[in-house]
Amino acid sequence: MGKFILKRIFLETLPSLLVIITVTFFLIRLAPGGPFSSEKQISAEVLEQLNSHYGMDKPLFAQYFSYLLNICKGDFGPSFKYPGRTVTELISESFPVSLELGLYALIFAILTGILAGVVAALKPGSFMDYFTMSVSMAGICIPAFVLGPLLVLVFSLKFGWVNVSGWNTFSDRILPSITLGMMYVAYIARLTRGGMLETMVQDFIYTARSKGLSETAVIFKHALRGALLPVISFMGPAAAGMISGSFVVETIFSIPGLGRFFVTAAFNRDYTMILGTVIFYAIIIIIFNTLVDIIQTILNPRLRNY
Amino acid sequence: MILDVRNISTVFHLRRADIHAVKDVSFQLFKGETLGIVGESGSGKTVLCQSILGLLPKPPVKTSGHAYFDNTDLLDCDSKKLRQIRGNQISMIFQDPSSAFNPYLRLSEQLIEPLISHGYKSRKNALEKARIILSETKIPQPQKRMYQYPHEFSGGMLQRAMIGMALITNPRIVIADEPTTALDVTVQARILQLMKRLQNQYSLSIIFITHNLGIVAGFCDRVVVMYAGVVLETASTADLFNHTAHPYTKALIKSVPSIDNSKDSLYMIPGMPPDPAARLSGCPFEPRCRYRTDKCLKSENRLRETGKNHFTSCIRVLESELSL
Amino acid sequence: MSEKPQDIKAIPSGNSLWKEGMGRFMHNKLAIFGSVFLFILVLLCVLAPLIAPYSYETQNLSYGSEPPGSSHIMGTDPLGRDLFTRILYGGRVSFSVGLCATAVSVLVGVIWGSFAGWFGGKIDTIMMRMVDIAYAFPFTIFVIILMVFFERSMLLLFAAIGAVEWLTMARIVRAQVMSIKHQEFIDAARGLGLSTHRIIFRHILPNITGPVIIYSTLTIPAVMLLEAFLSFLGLGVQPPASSWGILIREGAETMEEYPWLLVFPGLALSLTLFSLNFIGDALRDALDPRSSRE
Amino acid sequence: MRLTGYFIILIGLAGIHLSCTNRESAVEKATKNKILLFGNQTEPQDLDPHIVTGVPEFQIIESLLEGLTILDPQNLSPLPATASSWEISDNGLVYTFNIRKNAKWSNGDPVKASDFVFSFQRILSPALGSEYAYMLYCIKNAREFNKSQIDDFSEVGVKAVGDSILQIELCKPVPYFLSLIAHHSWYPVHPPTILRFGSIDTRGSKWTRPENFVGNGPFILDSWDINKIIIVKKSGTYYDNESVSLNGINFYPIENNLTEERSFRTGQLHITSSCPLNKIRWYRSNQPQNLRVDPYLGTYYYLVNVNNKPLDNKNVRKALALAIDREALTEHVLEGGQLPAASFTPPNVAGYTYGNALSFDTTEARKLLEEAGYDKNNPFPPVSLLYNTHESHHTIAQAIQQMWKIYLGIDITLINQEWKVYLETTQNHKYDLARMGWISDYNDPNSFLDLWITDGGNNRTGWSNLTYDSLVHAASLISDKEERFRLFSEAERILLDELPVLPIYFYTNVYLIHSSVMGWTPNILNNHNYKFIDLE
Repeated sequence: MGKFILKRIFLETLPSLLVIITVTFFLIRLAPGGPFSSEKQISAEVLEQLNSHYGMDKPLFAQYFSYLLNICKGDFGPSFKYPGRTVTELISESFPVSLELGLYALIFAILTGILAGVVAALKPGSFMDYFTMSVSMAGICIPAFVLGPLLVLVFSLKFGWVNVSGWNTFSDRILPSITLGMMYVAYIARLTRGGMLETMVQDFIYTARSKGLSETAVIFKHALRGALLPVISFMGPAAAGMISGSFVVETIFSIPGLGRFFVTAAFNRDYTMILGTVIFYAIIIIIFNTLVDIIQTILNPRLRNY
Repeated sequence: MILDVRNISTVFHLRRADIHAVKDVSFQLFKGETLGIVGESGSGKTVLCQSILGLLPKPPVKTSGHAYFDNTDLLDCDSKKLRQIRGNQISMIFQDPSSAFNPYLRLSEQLIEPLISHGYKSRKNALEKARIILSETKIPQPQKRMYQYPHEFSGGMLQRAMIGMALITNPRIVIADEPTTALDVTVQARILQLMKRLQNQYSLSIIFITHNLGIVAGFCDRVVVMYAGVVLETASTADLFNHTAHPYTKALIKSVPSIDNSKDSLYMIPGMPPDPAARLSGCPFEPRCRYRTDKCLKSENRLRETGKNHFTSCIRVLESELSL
Repeated sequence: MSEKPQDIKAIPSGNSLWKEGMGRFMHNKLAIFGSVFLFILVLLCVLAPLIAPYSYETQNLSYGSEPPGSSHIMGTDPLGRDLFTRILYGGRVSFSVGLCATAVSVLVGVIWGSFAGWFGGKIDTIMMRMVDIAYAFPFTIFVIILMVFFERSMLLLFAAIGAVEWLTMARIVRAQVMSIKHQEFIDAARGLGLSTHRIIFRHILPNITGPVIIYSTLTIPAVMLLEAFLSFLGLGVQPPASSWGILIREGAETMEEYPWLLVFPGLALSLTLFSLNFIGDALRDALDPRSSRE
Repeated sequence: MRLTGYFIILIGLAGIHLSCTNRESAVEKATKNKILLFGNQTEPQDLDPHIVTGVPEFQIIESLLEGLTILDPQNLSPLPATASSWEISDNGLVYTFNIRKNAKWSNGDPVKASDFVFSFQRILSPALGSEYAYMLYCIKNAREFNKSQIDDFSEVGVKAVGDSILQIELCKPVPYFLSLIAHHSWYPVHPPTILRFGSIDTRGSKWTRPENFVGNGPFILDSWDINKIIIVKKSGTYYDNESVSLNGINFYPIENNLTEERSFRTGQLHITSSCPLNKIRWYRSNQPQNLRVDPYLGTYYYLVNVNNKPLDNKNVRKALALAIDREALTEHVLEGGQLPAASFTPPNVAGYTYGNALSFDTTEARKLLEEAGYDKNNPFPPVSLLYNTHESHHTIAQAIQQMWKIYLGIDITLINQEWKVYLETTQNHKYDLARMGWISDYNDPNSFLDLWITDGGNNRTGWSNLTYDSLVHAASLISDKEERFRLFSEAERILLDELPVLPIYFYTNVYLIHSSVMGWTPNILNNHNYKFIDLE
């Protein structure tokens, strides 16, 4: 297993990161409008000063290599939009919030999704099947920017149980994680149900029953393992998406997370911030995809022989 | 007598039609005996045993009748009680070992499961018992092989493990559903020999489902012949072969290829097995029977004794119009 | 062989999986309801210019945000435009975006995933790392650049969405292919000397229809809502035209005061999703050979 | 089914537990402790007065630092602040300020005249790259120093005479100078703190962190969590502490205006930065006392690219302007109390009002269009209207598109571009019509009219009119009010005759305010010094 991870990190991750950085670095220069273009016209001298301060006046390739050098030193450069802050600082201060929100959402999505999937698969075609499926599918067709305000209207404004926005007490975590997790519930429930239906007709289920196992043991010990394969490969990118924060949920509940920077950095043409967030997200995606591959080999021994 | 099955019938309520897989079957199983259930594929022999253990999914399937196993009727006791018996008192061996084991779990995990689920407390002892049972079923280095996965075993080896799994809780009855069909002949013999030895060692009674008369002759004490969900004849093995009491059994025996009679062409029973959905009256074998008369059409094919505990449902034999 | 050619035709062709599948599909009440509903909705949208009571752009400022009433069965938006008409016209955009972009993502994802899953080893690593790279890609910037360099066209919209959506499909397909790769019937096919291409498309793909269909029926609504974000950025639909995604996004802003602006487009999207999923389920049961044993 | 049963009971329990924790709303608690909860729209770029440009940044800096003068919330006239008094020379070129004796920095150092000289040098130093350096160009040689034509700051007309006298020499008379210097670009910074974290012109240094910040305003910076909250506490060293009644202010960077409104409704905010369009009608009927619609010194208009056919024809521009039903727009579409713009400068800008030049006259508009040669057989060529992605621009553009279609029979296409792309397109004149808005920094018509002088920085219309330039230039040299306003109105007449821009409406600042907030008097610069605010 160790060899597998080491191979994955050095032989695969670093080249991928290099490709991402290079492509992004040159691509964002194509987008019109620079970090300093603003409504009030800036004088040429000021623009020139700003460019020299941020090293933008040097030729593009020189900037590229100095940027790579800085990254190796762990310095992701100052943010254009927030001059007093460095990219590393912005990310390290806002990532823990997104991580916490993402984990709550992940747990919520997995528990509800798998439960709904299993319950629906037990009696395909029954009322229970359609009820759980339609509730879980609500997550897909009610987008976050509708579900969030809806939950707030009911639980904060009507019942007054939780605050409308902010990220202080534990109760501030409930609505945002449900909003963030709800969309993935639909995917997980549907995939689990599909997997369960396929596995429940296998022979080894009859063997398990013939051994006198209780129905729940048959489902959760035997059927679920096989059924979760498609779900797990879906969970890799989904979990990475949740952990790195969501622009919509964070703006609706005004949560100081990282998701916000992914989109605003692009709007502000905050080049260093864009690169910082892209690299950060690339690392998370690769970590989670590796995790998923490992879990898949654990779950499915047949994959182990390569 | 350890198991008394009385007029079980099982119907599959499917969308297209109701399929009567088992129609009013009764038989007895005595302690330490090996009862063979013989019939072509689709004759309902597997469904019969699965219905007894309640393994078939309830909604589409409906089973009626009784199956008394030391004075509890398996067919109408609550699922909790049935579960205590399944795997503990009565266990099953399936036909295709490669698909009967959960591909994602280690063998050891699946072996000790029957013990744990029936209240066996310590895992360590259970694993030890699993190792012993594996060595008894002649699997080399059981200690190492136990922790491997099903796809790392050959068919024969897996079937041995299956047998081990069935016996680990030393049940009183083992239902073997064509355990050797998926194996090649040499392994088949060794598996049957192993089952014989374990049967004597643990005084098991075995229900052996097969379509291979050769195995029945060599292995079973008594035989039940099934055709299209109905029992046509029940007899001890010797009586069955020497003085057969049903044309279908006669035809089955004739179609077994044997080295001594070197006739060139093989005997084939004409026609096709009946469509299970069709509601049949009279003797089900009538359309394909060489000795059929219109009487057979009206017979309510009830088993009646024609010799010392030798039963048949063929009216013509019963009225000794026919001797085979 | 003594039989003359035409005799072969006489023998009734086996009850091919496809025919049996369709038979079972027809039996599934919900699938029928789903496909009928979808058919009607698509028909309505296509015939929008003929049947729409108002033009989708005529405004009536004094009648802004009227609740559903006699004149406007679904009420009006803040600029006094008939919501029912805009939903019909919006449906045309959303359906084309939903179906085409999903088709692109399914096509590319399935092919990419199956090849990666089948070959394994080095090829699989390279292909999967490219997927990781594509995941990390800054989508917002990519869209802005697309918008600036190319004319604003629907094709561009499909390309942008397609370029993002196929990634997870590829991962799911790869996992499925790898778990099926070892089964006997694949070795048998290989034994027959079939080309890789043939094995994958004739033998492997039909066996992984389950997750593929499920995931693609879920991609369609997700893609429709992604289109709203792109239109917000200026890439998608230009006003005064609109799409369901945009209508829902605008409706969400005024959820409390004018709930019908959110409810009706939301309903259109959810009913489409439900019927798609019923059809998807029925399709999967129909196509899945194993479930024919029932 | 047991599992789902447990699930439901669990939720029920959580609900009961949360609902029984009844607590007074955040606003009531804050009012008791005299802490103002302020919705500040976005995360500030930085808290350095010489670098930032946005309103959210200004709202915070205004509590931490104080310039020579502050504006009277009622009539926006300059009041003595760090400068206790001042004398103006006869020719109006030399201003001498007396720095208040007891003015102190938050670390106890006295505020000296040299601090101001240092600060002006800092903002004017080219390396800092300050976008607001041009605000100080009225000082002698300031422009030259900022454009690094001269590098010895002593030549710039700013001198400290001893610790408490500051002398500023202007290059031309500026009648509104005393209200100009209330702008944050003129704020002093604490020289030792700046030099501790870099040189005088280091950009993005750490001096604005809570642990390092030193200011001379009524409040001190207590804590700053990115995208979460900025807390300022009452300063002990402020010279006028008695009249400051607030104990602290919490600034919440809530970007989504709907979330901000909801937070206000559940009592989490005293004041919001804006109010969503669609909520105005609700507040106007249900809670009128919480809704504030203050006039705001700004105009919303469409730029016209005068070089593109057919917009190079004056009659076409006039026709387009006359065919916009501004009343319907402001009344039905915006509903924010905005005033229809009949001229370019808003009414009553420091006493100057141009009056109504543009009316809604479709017959005249159609006549002008025909005169310009466009009718049935010579259809109007395609024209595009560009705007940046924002909720209200989107709605207004569609409304006007519809008006021009009905009243003039011309079809224009709408192009919606992301903010930076939009700026680039307008700067390169690659548009026909483009949405633009201008909010003035100081209370004087000059801020509106000097936009359109030939190749002025913000003049992206390509329009140039020499008489207009000379009039605006002349008006800026005269200190007599009547004469200046006469010249300005003459210039605006030319502007509204040529119409390189189509004014649409004058901004209003619509926001929500809790009844417990006292002293938040409305004014057109939205300038509310926290000294005058109290909570009941």
